[in-house]
Amino acid sequence: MSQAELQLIPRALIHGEPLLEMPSDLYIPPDALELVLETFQGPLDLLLYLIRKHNLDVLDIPMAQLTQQYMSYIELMQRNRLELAAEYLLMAAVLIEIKSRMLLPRPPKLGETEIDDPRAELMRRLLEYEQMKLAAQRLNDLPQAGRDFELVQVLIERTVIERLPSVSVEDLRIAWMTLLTRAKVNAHHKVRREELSVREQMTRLLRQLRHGEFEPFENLFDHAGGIPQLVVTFIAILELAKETLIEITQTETLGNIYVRTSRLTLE
Amino acid sequence: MSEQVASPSNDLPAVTAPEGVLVDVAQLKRIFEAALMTSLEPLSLSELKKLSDVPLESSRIEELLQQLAAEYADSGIELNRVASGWRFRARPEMQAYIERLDPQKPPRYSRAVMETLAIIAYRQPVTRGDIEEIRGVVVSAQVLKTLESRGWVESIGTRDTPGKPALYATTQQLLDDLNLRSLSELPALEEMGNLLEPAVQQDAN
Amino acid sequence: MSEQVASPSNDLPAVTAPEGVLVDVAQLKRIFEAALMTSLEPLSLSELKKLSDVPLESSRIEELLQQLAAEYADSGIELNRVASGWRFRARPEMQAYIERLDPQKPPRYSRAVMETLAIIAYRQPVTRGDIEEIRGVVVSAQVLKTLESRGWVESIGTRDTPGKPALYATTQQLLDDLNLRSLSELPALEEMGNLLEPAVQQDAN
Repeated sequence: MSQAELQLIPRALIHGEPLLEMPSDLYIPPDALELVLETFQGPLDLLLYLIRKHNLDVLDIPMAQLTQQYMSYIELMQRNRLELAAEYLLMAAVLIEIKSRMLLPRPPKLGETEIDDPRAELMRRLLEYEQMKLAAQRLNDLPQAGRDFELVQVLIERTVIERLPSVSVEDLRIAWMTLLTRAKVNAHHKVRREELSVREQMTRLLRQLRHGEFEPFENLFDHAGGIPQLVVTFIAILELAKETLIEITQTETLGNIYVRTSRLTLE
Repeated sequence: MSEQVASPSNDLPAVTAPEGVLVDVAQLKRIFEAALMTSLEPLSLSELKKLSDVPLESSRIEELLQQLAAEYADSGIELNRVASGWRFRARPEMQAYIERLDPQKPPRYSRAVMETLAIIAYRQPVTRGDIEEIRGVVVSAQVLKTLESRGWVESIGTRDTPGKPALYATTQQLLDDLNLRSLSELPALEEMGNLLEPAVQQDAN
Repeated sequence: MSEQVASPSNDLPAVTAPEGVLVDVAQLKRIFEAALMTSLEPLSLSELKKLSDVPLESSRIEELLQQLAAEYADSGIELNRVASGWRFRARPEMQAYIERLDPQKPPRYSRAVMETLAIIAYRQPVTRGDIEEIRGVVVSAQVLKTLESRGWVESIGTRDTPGKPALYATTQQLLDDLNLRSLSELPALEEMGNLLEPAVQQDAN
C-alpha cells in the first residue's frame, strides 16, 4: 500500500494486518470504512489492491475470485450506506460481464486465444493505471521547490522604479488554502461567502467608528444596499459586539441606540 | 561558500559551545549561509541560534557571521548587519547590471507575507496574535510592515484586551489592485481543502 | 564568492569576446552571481548575456557559470541548471535547518492531484477525458485548477473532436520546481514487464 493509503487508514487497523481481507469475517467501524473508501482512487485502484493483495496473476486474472471480492466491498459499502461513485457500480457490471463471457464456450480459434480473452482490456487498463500510480508516487518523491528545498533570494535595492510584487486573487486563494489544510484550522475557521461579507462590514463599521464617539445605530446602515445588505450589517454589528470591539448603549427603553468602539484607542 | 574553499588553512579554531561540546564550524557556517540566502528578511541572532544543534553564545555566532561576511568580500553580494539582524544583499554597484534584466519577472512576496495577507483578508479584523495563532508561528513586524507600506493592510483600531493589540483589516487599495469590487468576491475555499493531504500526513512524512 | 578568493592563482584566462575585446572575467562572474542570487526565477543564457558589456558566446557564459558553480561546491547553496535557466538553491540537506526558522511546511498534494499530474507529465498532451480513462474516475475541475494555479500544468490548445476538449501539458515551471532540465529527467515509468511480476510490485508499494 502506498504511504497515502496507509496513513488515511486508522492506525489500529493497519497494524492488525489487513483490514480489507474478506469483509464477511471482518468488522470495520462505519467511520473507518469511509476512510477506506476514500483511500481508493476509484474502481481500478480497488481492483489493483485486491490483485496485489492476493498475489493474483495479472496475465491470468481469476475472474470468479476477483469479482467475488470486489462485490463484497461494494456490498459492504452499500450496506453502510456510503455513497458510492457510479464508477464502482459500472466496474461491477464490467467484471460480471467478463466473468460470464468466460463461462461461455468459445469457438476454438487457433493462435488467437489471447486477443479473444475478454479480460484483455481490463488487464490493459489495470496495468496502465498502475504504471501511472507508481509514476505519481515517484513524482511526489522528487524534491520540490519550497517543500524540500528553498530557492536563494537575496535582496536587491533598486534605485530606479521599485517593482512591487504583483498578487492575484489566485495567489491569495492558494495562500489561504495552504493555511486551511494545516492543523486544525479547517475545523475552526469555515469560510463562506456570506461570512466574508460580514467580515467586510465589520471592517467598514470599525472604520466608521474610528472617531471614538457614539454614533446613532441607524447611521451604521447603508440603505442603498437593500435588505441583504442591512442583514449583513446587522450581523456584523452583533459579531463586533460579541468580539467586544464595540459597545452598544440605549439610555432608555425604546430610545435611540448608540454604538461606539469599546474604548478603542486610535493610533 | 564554505571556509574550506575560501581559506584552506582554516585559521578558525573549532568553536566550543558553553557545555564544552565541539561545534562543526564549517557546517554551521554552511547552514547560516543557506538560511540567510533563502530569507528575504534579515535573520536575528536569536533566529540564527536556532540553527545550531548546540547552544551557542551570541558572540560566537557574530564571530562566525563576520567570517562569513569576509568570505564574500570579493563577491557580487555582501553580508550586512542591519537593525533587525543579518542579511545578504547585492552590492549596490551591481544594481545597474541587474536592472538590465527584463523587468518582466516581478518579485514575489514570501509565503509568510501571502499567508498573513490571506488571514487578514478572510478573518478581518484580526490582531497579530490572531494571525500567529492561525499560522502557528510568530509573525515578524517586517511582514506586517511590508503589507502596510504596500497600502493593502491598515490598522483600524485596537482590541480592548491587555496590551491593546492593533486590529488589522484590508484596504480599498487591495480590492482595487486585485480588481475586486468587494471582499465577498474573493473565492470561497472550503472545498479546496480535500485536494491536499491532511496535516497529519506531513508529520508522518 | 568571486574566483579570486576561491582560487587565488586564477587559472582562468581572460575571456576574449568575438570582437577581441578583453572581458574582465572576475567582474562578470560577480555580476552573474549577484543577478542569479537576486532573482527567484532561473536566468536564461540570453538574459545572462545582457549582463555583459561586450557580446559573449553562449559557450563562454556556460563556462563561467560552471566555474561559479564549482566555487560553491562546499557551501550551503548550489548553482544548478534547470529547464528555464540557471539558478541558486539551498542544498536540500539544509532544509531541515531552514525549516526551524519557519516550521510551516507547504502542503503535500493528494493522490488525485499527483496522479493527474503524472498522467499529464507522461502522456502529454492529454484531455481531461484521457485522464479520466486512465484513472477510471471523474477528474474534478478543482484538481486541474490546483495544478494550473501552481503553474505546473497549462492548457496548450484543444483537440479537434466534438466538444473541443482542452489539451493539457506540463510547464517549464514544473521542471524548475523539481530541479530538472527536461522531461526526460523525470523518473522512468515502470516497465510493463515488471508490473506483471507480482514480487516487484510488493517492493514498490
